[in-house]
Amino acid sequence: MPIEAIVKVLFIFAVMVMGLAPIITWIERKQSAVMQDRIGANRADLGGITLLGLLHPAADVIKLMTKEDVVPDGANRVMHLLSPLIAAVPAIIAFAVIPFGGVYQFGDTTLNLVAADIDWGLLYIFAIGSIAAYGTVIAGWSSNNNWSMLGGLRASAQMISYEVTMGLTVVGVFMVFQTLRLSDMALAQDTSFRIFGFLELYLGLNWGWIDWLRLPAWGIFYQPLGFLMFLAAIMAENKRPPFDIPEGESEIIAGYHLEYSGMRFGLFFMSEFIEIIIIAALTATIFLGGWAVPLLSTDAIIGGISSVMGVGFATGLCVLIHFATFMLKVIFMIWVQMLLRWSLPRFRYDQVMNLCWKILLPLSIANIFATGLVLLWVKG
Amino acid sequence: MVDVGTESDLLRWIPLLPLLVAAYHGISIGFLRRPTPPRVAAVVSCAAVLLAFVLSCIAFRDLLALPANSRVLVDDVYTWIGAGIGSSALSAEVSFQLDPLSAVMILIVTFVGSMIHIYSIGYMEDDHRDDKGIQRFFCYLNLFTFAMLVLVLGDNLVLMFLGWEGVGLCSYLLIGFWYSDSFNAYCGSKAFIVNRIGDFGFLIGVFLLFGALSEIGHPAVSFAGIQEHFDGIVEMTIAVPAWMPFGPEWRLVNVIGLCFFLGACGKSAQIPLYIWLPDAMAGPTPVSALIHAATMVTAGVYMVCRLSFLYAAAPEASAVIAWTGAITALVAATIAMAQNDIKKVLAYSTVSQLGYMFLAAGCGGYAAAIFHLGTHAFFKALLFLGAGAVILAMHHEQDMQKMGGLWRQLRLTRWVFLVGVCAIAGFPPLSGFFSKDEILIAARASHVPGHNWLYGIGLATAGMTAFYMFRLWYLTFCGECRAVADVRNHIKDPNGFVLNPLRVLAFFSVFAGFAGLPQVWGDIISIEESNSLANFLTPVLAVGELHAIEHSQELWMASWAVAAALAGTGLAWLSYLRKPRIPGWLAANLSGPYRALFNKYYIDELYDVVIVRPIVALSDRVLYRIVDARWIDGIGVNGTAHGIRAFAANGLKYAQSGLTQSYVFFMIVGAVAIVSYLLR
Amino acid sequence: MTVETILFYIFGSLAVVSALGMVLNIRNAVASAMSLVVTMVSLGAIYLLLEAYLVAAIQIMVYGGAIVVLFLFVVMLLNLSTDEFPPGRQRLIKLAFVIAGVTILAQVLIALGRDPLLAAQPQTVPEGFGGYRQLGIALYTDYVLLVEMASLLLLAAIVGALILAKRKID
Amino acid sequence: MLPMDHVIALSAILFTIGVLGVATRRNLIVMLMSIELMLNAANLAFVGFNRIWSQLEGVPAIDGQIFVLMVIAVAAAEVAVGLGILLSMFRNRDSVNVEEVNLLKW
Repeated sequence: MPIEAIVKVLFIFAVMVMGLAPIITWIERKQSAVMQDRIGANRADLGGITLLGLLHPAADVIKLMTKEDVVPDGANRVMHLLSPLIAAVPAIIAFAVIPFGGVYQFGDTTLNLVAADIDWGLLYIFAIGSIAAYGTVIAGWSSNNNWSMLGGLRASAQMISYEVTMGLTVVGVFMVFQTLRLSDMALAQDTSFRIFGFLELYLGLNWGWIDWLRLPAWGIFYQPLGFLMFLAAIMAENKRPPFDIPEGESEIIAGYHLEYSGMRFGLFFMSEFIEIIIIAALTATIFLGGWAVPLLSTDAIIGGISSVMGVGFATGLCVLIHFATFMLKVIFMIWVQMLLRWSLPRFRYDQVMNLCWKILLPLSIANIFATGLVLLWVKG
Repeated sequence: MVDVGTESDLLRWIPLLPLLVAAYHGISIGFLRRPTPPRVAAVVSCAAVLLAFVLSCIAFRDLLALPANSRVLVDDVYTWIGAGIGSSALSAEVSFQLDPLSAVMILIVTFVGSMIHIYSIGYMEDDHRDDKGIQRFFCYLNLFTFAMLVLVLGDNLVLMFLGWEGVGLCSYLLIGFWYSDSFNAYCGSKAFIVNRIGDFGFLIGVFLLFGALSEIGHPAVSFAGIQEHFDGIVEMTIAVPAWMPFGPEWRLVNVIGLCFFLGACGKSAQIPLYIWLPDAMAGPTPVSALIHAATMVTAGVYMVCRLSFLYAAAPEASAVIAWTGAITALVAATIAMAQNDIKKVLAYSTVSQLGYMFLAAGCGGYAAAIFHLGTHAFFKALLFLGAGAVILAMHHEQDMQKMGGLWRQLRLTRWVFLVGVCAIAGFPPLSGFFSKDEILIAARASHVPGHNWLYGIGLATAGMTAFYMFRLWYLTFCGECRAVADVRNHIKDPNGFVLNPLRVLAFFSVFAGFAGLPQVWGDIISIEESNSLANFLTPVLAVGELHAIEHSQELWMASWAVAAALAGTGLAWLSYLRKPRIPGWLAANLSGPYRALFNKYYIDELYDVVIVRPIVALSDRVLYRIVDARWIDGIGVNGTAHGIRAFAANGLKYAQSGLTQSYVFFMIVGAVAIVSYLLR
Repeated sequence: MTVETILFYIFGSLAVVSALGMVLNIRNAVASAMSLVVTMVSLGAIYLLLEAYLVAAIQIMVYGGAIVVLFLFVVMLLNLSTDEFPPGRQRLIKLAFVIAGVTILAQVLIALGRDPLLAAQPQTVPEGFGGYRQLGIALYTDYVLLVEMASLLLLAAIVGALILAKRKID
Repeated sequence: MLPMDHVIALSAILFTIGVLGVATRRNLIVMLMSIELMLNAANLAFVGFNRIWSQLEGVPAIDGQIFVLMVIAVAAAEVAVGLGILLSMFRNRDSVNVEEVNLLKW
C-alpha cells in the first residue's frame, strides 16, 4: 500500500525532521540559558511577538539559506558539495524503522505506526549510522584544510570505534527480547513484572503485596548497564559534546565543517539535531518501552475506554495516547542529552578512545555474558 | 560367536593394577625425575601384585561356581583394532577371558610373582648401582606382570601377541638391568633378538590362521571364534615346491602349528633357539626366578596348550614338538651336568624341564604339561630364589667352585634348597614326582612315532636331572668351604624378605603335586577324581588319543622314574661327596666329551660362525656402506637436494623478480589456464 | 520486468561503474575509496533484493562502515591526495593483464550461458532464508568451529596490525 | 524475481575489474581495495548460488551466506594487517608504490 507508506513518510518529515528538529535548537538555547542563568534566545520577534524565542529557528533557517555557499580553493568540489548530504540523509532515513505506536485494529483494517516494519530494524539503523560516518570524514578531507583534515581523522577513528561498542552494548537487549524488530521490542515492553516475583518463584512465598509492587517491563530495568553504555556510545557516535572532539573548537577551530557555510553547514547542523531525535527515539524504544504506557497495557486501555464508549473510538484514543507517550519519552531523552551536553566538559581524544576500548567494550562483553548466564538460569 | 561365557568386570583389574603401578613408577622416575623412596616404591609394587593375586582368587572362585562345562568368564573392555569389512573383517577386542587354563596360569603368575616381588625387596636392598635403581626394577617387574597377565588372559591371538611382545620387552629390560656392564646389555639384546625370530614365526602363524579362516568366510582372531570355525580349515593344504620334504602339499594346520611352535621355541628356549636363556642369567636373580624360570618361559607351553585343538588336529606338528622337547631336555640336562655357575646350572635345568613340558604337550598330554608347568614354577622359583640367597650370602659370588660347606651358616636356606632339589629330582611324594610321572606316562602312551624312545629319553633325563641338581647341592652346601677368607667369615642367612617367600614356596613345592594326583595313587589312597587339575582342565584342553595303560604298568613306570632319580642322586653323592677326585679324573681322561659339555657343545660359536657373522658382514659391507650410504643417502636424499638446488640457483630464481605485479600476472595466467581447462 | 529486476539492474550497473571508477581513477585515492563505498552499498542493496537481509546489513556495516573508513583513514593519514608515480614501463604487461582478465570474464560468461542450473530458479526462498535467527543458529551449531577459527584469526590480525603499525614496540 | 545468471555475471564482471585493479595499479592502497572488490564479487556469487540452491532437495540451505560472513571476517582481518604493512612501508620508503618494494629477489 504505497499510499500508507507515503503518508507515513510525510508524517515523519513533517513531525520529526521539519517540526521537532528546529524546536530542539530552541530547546537547546533555552536549556543552556537556564543552566547558565541567562534569559536565552528571545530577540527575534515578529511585530513584538517573540513566542519565548520560538521564532529563532525560523530566523536561523532564513539566515542559513541566504548565506553565501563557499567552496575553498584546492578543495575537491564534488566531495565538498556531497558530504553534507551524506551526513544528513542517513540520519533522516533512520526514522523508517522507529515505531511511533503499536499495531491497531480498526474493524478489518490494521494500522501499524511503523514506516518500514522490517525484521532487522536495529541492524538497519546500525548500517545507516555507519554510512553517516562518511559525511564528516569526506567533509574533513575535501575541504583542503589541515584543521578539517584533523577533524575528519578524529571523526573517522571515533565513529569506527564507537560503532563496535554501540553494537555490542545492545546485544544484551537482543537477548532479553529475542528480536531485532523494534516494534516487537516495544510490544514486549508493553507489560510489567513484579519486583519481588522471585520471592514467590524461588522461595515459594506468596504474599498479596507481591502482585502489587510492579515495574514496567522496560529494557532499562532489564539492562541498566546496557542502557548507560548504549547512551554513552551512541552520543559519542553523534559527536556532540562531551564527545565533540572532531569539532573541538578550542583545538581545531570547528573541525570537519570548518570550511562550510550557508545551508551546507546547516545540513551538518541539522543532521546533528536529527540524530539527537533518532537517539532519543531509539533509546526510548529499546529501553523505555517505546509507546507503551507504564503499567497500563494496550488491552487494559482499550478495554477500559471501550467499556464507556465504542471500541473504534477507544482504539483511536489509544493510538493518540501511545503516540503522546512515545513523544513524551522522546522529549525526555532529548532533554537528558541536552543536560549532559551542557553539563560535561569535552573529553580529551585519548580519553574518548580509552572510554571506548578500555571501559565500554570490556564492560559490554561482560554484560553480554552476564545476561546470557541469567537467561540460562531463569529460562532453564 | 560361540557362547561368550559369563560377563565379569573383575578381570580387567587383574592386569590393570600392575600396569597402573608400573605407569606410576615410570612417570615418577621418567617424567617427574623425582624417585619415590625405594622402600615405598617396593611396597606399592608388591601391594599391586598381591592385590592382583587376591582378585585372581576371587575370579577363580567365581569360575568354580559355574557349571563345569561352561566355565568361562569374559570381560570385554573395548574394540582395539577394527579393520576391513565382510569376510575379511578383523576385529581385535581388548577382552579378557578366564577359563580353567588361564585361571591356573594367572594363579601361578600372580602368586609366584608376588612371592618374588617380596623377595626382591630384600634382594635388591643392597643394590646401590644407581639411585633410582630399585624403583626402575620394580617398574619393570610390574610391567612384566601386566604383560604376562595380558598374555594369559587375552581371549584372542592379537592381544596374546601384545602380551607376548610385552614380556619379551620386559625380559630384555631386566636382563640388561645393570646395563652399565656391557656384557649384561649384550645378553639382553641377545635374548631379545633370538626371541624376535620366534615372534616372527608366531606372527606368520597368526597371519596364516587368520587368512585361512577368512577364506572360509569366518575371520576371527579370538580363540573361541577360531575353535568354532576350526573344522572348516582342518583339511586345507598349501602347495610347496616339490623338492621340499613331504611335498608337494602340506597340511595347513601342520604349517600353522609349526609356525606357532617356532614362536614357542623362541619364548620357551627350545632347540634351536634356547641359547638366550643361559645368558639371561645376567639379570638379577629374582628376575631369573620370575621370568626365566617360573612364568615367561612357560608362555610357549601355555600357548601350545591354548591351541591344543589345533595341535590335536596336526599330528605331524605334534610329533615335531614332542621330539624337539625331548631332545632339548636331554641336551640341556647333559650341559647342566658340567656347569659351574650355580645360575647356569639352574638355567639349563629350566631348559630341560621346559623340554619335558613340550614333550608332554607334543604327546597330547596337555594337562600333564600344564601340571608340570605349575609344579616347575614352584620348585624352580624356589631353587632360583635359594640360589639368590646363596649368592647374597656369598656376596655375589656365583661360581660353585668357590662355595661349599654353606651347610653350617645358611641354616634355613639349606633346607628349602634341599626341598627344591628333591622336588625337581622327582622324589615322591614331592610335586615334581607326580608331574614328571604324568609326562612320562603321556610319552609312553602317545601315538607319536618312536614314543618308547621318547619315554626312554625322558627317563634318562630324569636321572641326569637328579644328578646335576644334587651335584649343585653338594657343591654348594657340603664339603669344605672354598671361598676366600673374608667372604667366608660373614656368611649368614639373609633377612626375612628373602627367607619368607622361600618358606612359602618350599611348602608349595612339597604339596602342589597333590593338586594333580594321578588316579593311580588316588585309587591307592581311595580318592575319587583325585586328579582334580586334569579334570578341571578337561573342558578347555583337547585330548590326543592315547594307548590305554593299565595301573600296574603306571606304577612300574613310576618306580622306574624313582629308580632313575635315585641312581642320579647316588652318582652325584659318589662323585662329589664320597670321592671328590672322580670329576677331575673324568675331566682329565674324557677331556673331549667333557669340554664339549663344558662349552655347551659349542652351539653359540656355531651360530656365531654360521648365522651371526654373515649377517653382520652383509649388513655392514653391503646394506650399510653401499645401499644406505651410497644409494639412499647419496643418490636419493642428497642427490635430490643438490639437483633441486642447482636448478633453483640457475633457473628458478629468475621467477622471483621482486615485482609484486609480475607474481600477480603469473597467478592470473594460471587462473586463466585452470578456468579454461574446467570450462573446456 | 518487476520492480526488483529494475532495481537490480540499476544497482548492478552502479556497482560496475563505481568499481571501474575505483580502478581507473589514478589521480585520487580518496575518490577510489568513495567509489568503492558506492560499490559496497549497491552490493548491499543487491543482497537485499536477494533477500539476504543479515548479509546485507553486515555488508554495509563492515565494508561500508569499517573497512573503507579504515582505507580513508589511512589515505588521509598518509595524506596521499594523488599518486604521481613515474610512468610505468610496462604498457605491454598491462595490456596482457587486460587480455587475461577479459579472457576469464568471457570464459565465465560463456559458461553461464551454457549452464542449465542457472535457468532453473526457485521462485520462493525457504522461510527465514536470510534472517538473523537461522544464520545465527547455524553459525553457533553447525559452524561453531568456523566461528572459533574466525575469532582466532581476528585476534591474530589485531595483534599483527598493532605490531606492524606501532612505531616502536614499548 | 531476479535473473540469477545476470547476478552471477555481475559478480564475474566485478571480479575481473578487481583482478585488473590488482594487476595494473601500483598504488598499494588501491591494490588492497581491488582485493576487497574481488572478495565482494565472490560474496555476491556465494549469495547468488545460495539463492539458487536454497531449496536443494527440500532442505533450506543458508551455507552460502555463512560463507559470506566468514569471508567478511577474513576481509576485515586482511585489511587490518594489510594497512598495517602499508603504514610501516610508508614509514620506511615514504611511498606506497609497490614497485619500490622489490628487495626480496634473486
